Amino acid sequence: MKNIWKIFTRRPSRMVGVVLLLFFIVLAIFGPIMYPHPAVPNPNQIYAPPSWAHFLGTDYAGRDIWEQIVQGAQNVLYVAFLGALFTIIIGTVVGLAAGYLGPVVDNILMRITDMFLTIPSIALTIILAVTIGLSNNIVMAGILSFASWGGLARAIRSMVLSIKSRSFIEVSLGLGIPRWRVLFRDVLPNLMPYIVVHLMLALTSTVYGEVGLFFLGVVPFNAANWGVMLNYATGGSGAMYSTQSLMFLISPILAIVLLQTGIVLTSDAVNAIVDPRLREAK
Amino acid sequence: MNKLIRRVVTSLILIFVVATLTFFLIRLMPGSPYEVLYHQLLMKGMSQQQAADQVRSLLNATPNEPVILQYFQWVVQLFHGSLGNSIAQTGVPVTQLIFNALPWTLVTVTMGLFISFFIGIFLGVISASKRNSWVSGLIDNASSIAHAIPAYVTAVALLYLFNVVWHVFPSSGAYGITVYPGVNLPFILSFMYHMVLPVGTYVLTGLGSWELAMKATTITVTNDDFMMAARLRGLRHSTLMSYLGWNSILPLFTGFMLSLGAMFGGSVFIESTYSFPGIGNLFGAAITSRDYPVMEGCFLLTTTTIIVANVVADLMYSKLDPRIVD
Amino acid sequence: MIELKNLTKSFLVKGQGERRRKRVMHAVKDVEFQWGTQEFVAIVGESGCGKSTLGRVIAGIMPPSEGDVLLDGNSTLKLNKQQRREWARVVQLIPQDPFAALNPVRKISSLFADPLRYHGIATGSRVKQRTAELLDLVGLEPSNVMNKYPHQLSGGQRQRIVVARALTVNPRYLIADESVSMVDVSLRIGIMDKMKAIARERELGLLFITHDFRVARYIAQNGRIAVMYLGRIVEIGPTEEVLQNPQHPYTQALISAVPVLEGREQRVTLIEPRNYELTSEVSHEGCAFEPRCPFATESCRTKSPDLLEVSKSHGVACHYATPRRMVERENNAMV
Amino acid sequence: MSTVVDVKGLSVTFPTDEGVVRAVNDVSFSVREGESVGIVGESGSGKSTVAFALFDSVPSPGQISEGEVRFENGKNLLDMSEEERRRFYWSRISMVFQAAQNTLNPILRIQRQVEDIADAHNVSKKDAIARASELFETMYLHPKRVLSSYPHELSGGMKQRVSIALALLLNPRLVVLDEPTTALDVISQASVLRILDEVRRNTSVSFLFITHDISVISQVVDRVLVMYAGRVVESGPVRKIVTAPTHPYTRGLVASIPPLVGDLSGTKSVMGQPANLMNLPKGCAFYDRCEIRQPRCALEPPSYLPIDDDSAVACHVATGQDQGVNGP
Repeated sequence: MKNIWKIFTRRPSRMVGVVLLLFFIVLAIFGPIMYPHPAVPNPNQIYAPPSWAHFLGTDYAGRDIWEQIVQGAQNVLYVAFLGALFTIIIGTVVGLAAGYLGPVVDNILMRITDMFLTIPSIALTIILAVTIGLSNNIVMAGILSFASWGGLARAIRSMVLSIKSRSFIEVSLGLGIPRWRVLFRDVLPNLMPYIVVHLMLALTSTVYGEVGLFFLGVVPFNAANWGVMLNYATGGSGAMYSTQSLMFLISPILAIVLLQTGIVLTSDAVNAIVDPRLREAK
Repeated sequence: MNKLIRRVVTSLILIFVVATLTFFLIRLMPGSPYEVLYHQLLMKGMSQQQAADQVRSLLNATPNEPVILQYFQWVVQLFHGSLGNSIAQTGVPVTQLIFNALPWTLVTVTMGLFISFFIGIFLGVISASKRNSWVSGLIDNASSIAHAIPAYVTAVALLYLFNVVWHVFPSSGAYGITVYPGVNLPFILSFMYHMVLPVGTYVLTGLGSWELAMKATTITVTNDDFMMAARLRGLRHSTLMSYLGWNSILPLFTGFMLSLGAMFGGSVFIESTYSFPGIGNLFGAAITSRDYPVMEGCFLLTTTTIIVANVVADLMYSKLDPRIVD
Repeated sequence: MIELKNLTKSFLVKGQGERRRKRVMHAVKDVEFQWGTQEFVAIVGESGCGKSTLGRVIAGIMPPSEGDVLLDGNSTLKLNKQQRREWARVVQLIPQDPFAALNPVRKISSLFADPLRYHGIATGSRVKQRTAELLDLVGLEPSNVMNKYPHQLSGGQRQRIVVARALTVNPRYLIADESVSMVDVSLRIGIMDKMKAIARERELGLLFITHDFRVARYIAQNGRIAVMYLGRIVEIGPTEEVLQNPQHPYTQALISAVPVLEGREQRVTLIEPRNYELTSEVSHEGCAFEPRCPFATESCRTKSPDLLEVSKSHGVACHYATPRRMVERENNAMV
Repeated sequence: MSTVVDVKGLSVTFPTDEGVVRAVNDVSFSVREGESVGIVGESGSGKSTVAFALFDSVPSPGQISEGEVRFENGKNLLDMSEEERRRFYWSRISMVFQAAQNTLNPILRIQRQVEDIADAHNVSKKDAIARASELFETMYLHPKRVLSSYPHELSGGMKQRVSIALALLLNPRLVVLDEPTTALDVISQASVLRILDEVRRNTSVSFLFITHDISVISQVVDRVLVMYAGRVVESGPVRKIVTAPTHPYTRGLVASIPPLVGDLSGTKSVMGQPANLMNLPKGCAFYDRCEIRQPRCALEPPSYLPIDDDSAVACHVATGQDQGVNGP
């Protein structure tokens, strides 16, 4: 515990990251309670400046921007987290199988992984999103993870191969402990630090992809999302070219930038916490 | 040489597999391109027979035909170098659209790749040499954040600042309306002027991964025994730096694959935002209009580019690093 | 009793240079060997001679490519999964590197609890008690190490823990693969003494794989030494017999190469090999040692020598072993 | 005979979370021209740190806290300028490293690496290549082949011999050898030792040979320093150290080498665990492991005192500082 505190105090940026991330998590959890209904248009309040009533002002239809940001947070974080989780699960399972189940499985899985690594993931995600036609958040998370697990699978595989070459695996097998048990007791714990760090990285790319799909307008606007706001701000509403509507343009941008900053800085802290080199120095 | 042939053959197979998968992916999903056009034509008031004939003549394919037959036709076309015709711009061959768009993207992405690579490794070396100081922390965090911020956000922000607020750079297009494309100075200058914002976006979103990778390899190499040995051998500072530099940069070449993929993918967002007439823009437009043959073509081309670049990077790497004997 | 029948273990390796086809490399080739409980045997050879592979095949970690390992007279070729696991328990391998042999993310107590619990050797509070007994047996203070991670221990302590962990499953045979080479010289004897004492007390067979003739002699003074070269046993016999009267030129070269304590021991020069490096590829049909042997003749190039007895229980695989005499020997301790 | 290097009161400290660790503590010794000196000790004894201190290159975060390192020109290494030191390294003092296989730049041919050394020290490249070829030849290496090879194309034993040749390239006065044979096979080790022995007999170069295994160096050094827990505990001519060691630790080291012939019953281990530098006893650092310890040993550390012309030892019992008991 003392060490963890030290890791945070050594770099204040890490603290900033955790605070930012927590802020958005709180928004995502309590947002639906604060604003259970979609923001109401108000033709008398188009592009109103920030005020006590409208914290971040209003949009082209007179809807409260803050309310939309809060509602968007839930959708963005939920889908992004789910997508990152799927990515981690697929990548870990494929990597473990390839590294642990012998050369035949390894060869087949790595050919497939190579193919997924070669295909441009954003383009594949977009094509999938368009053809499947999004119906719900879980499908969206699945699409986001479908094209992005390759790197993790490759990394996990090479780590498994290197762990397998260390003799403690041989010793455990030699003691008559079954392979699957060795996998969970000896191999997986050594990978956990990397998997945790990669979860954070995967989170940034699923945020990227999810908001991007809405921004491009390739999926139906069936949810309050920062990408939808950004799409309207840069597109039809003409907010780009009007000084009045600056808040409508800046708010989603700021939300995305702050969320990604929060994730990146937190992952720096997580990295320092789980880094085996630091642990050995303890 | 043997290796080159093997790589090329496996790459061709890979391209073919990817193309096949996209073909089936798109055809098996509800709302196939032929049905879409077919229904569009019906909506325009054609009879069923008329619509079917129209689809056949435009897309060179028969709707409601078994997918497997469509696939064979498509393969035959592919080997004749045809990717079918666009639906949105009715009748225009996809290959023509792509070849019009490709040069713009190729130039901007390549420039973005190299500039981000050089800035990235420069920052990486600085961060590694000032390890554990606030400078290194700042560079690392800034790079990771720049990398994590989506390209469309960066693009919108740059466009707003440099076009809307400061009126420094143009908002759209690849060259001014007064110049003629070709090898002439006004065109080249105009192109470069229009290129600044897109390339700048590629650089900002791309350099983070190079910085982090370079920092990691530089630190590893600095701690390698041979660097310590080289110092004790009293080698000149410049020699030490070249030892450090080459040994740190070499492993980064393998990262070309992922980063090229990411850049070509990112071009959808960047070119759409800047209305830059490249592949990304074409792809984005094709998506909006559900122009499946164009989507397919862009996707196939992007994948092929990445595979080719990958082979080149691999060959270069095995030439540069003597440890790769294979 | 463990018997190796014509044991061969080969791997497919990538060729180098022009010929990039995969080729078969024999890590172990036609090894015949018997080893009983209570018997101490040292296997000596350079790195790459196949001695570690041999240990792994005997321990049931790798299947042989050809030949058979007989355990108490029963073939191990057609064992099912469960029986194979049982065999692995009977023969325990103690690896070389005590740093790599312990999972860095698990505490010592958890490392011991796993095999004890899984095989039902101890349950509940008995697990901790049994662990403490084993740690005590190898000369460690249980309370000192039980709740530590491997990286918090010294190399010598780790090596002792590796030995103790091998004993959790009550094996009848121990194979030690260079088990003291990564430990400081000053601590090696202590660990070897412990292993000898445990093996003697529990009537275990002890097979010690090493590159160091001093270690080999210390472990197997009243046992046997087998010298391996490129997968083959080239000389085998009672320890003192092999050391006093080495017949194979490779054995002679190895003994000559042992650094001596100037002033306490006399330098022993038997022969100098022609090459100082192990040339792992033998292209011809003849004796594997031929490229390095100063006595090699044409027949060494064409015909591989069999392991034949030169005297009772002393076997040598060399066409010229018997008639040739060593260069010079003065081997009296001077202390 | 002139002195090549003179080390006085050298201490190296490492700051850690739990306080400052003295990896090397008040070490003094000198090496004369043409002399070969061995430093023996177990891991953590500070022997390698001494080697790197001679180059003022103690691994970070360690630093030389006290003492001086003077070379033959009388100049303190620690006072030299950066550029002066650079020119000094390798031309006057060079090193063969423990993991020699990793000390060559993996992406350059050996020839280029020889040329880089020549360039750094203003030697003509042609001369350097000629000298390297000559050295390779004496080390049973094929000069042309080795020069045109990349490091990964050479075996471990060959790389070790290449790095010894590189250490001798500029005819330095002192070569520091840090466990140069530990990673080698027995036969390879024997050939490297013989080469080193030939070099020291045929040239006036001095060796400082660092190892944990006294049996390895007894044939190639004249004098031995035994280190324990950062201090020198005994020094003397190698023959004397091997046959009649004085300090109980040295005795233990020698006794832990099983003989190849004759009685094995005298072979025994030094008891206990290597000293923990984080937690040294108040008196003699060897107290916990010592078989002849006296009450006084627990209370004050012994001084390092000469016992005759060419030997010194740090032990209350051996130097008779403890009345009534003499070393057996």
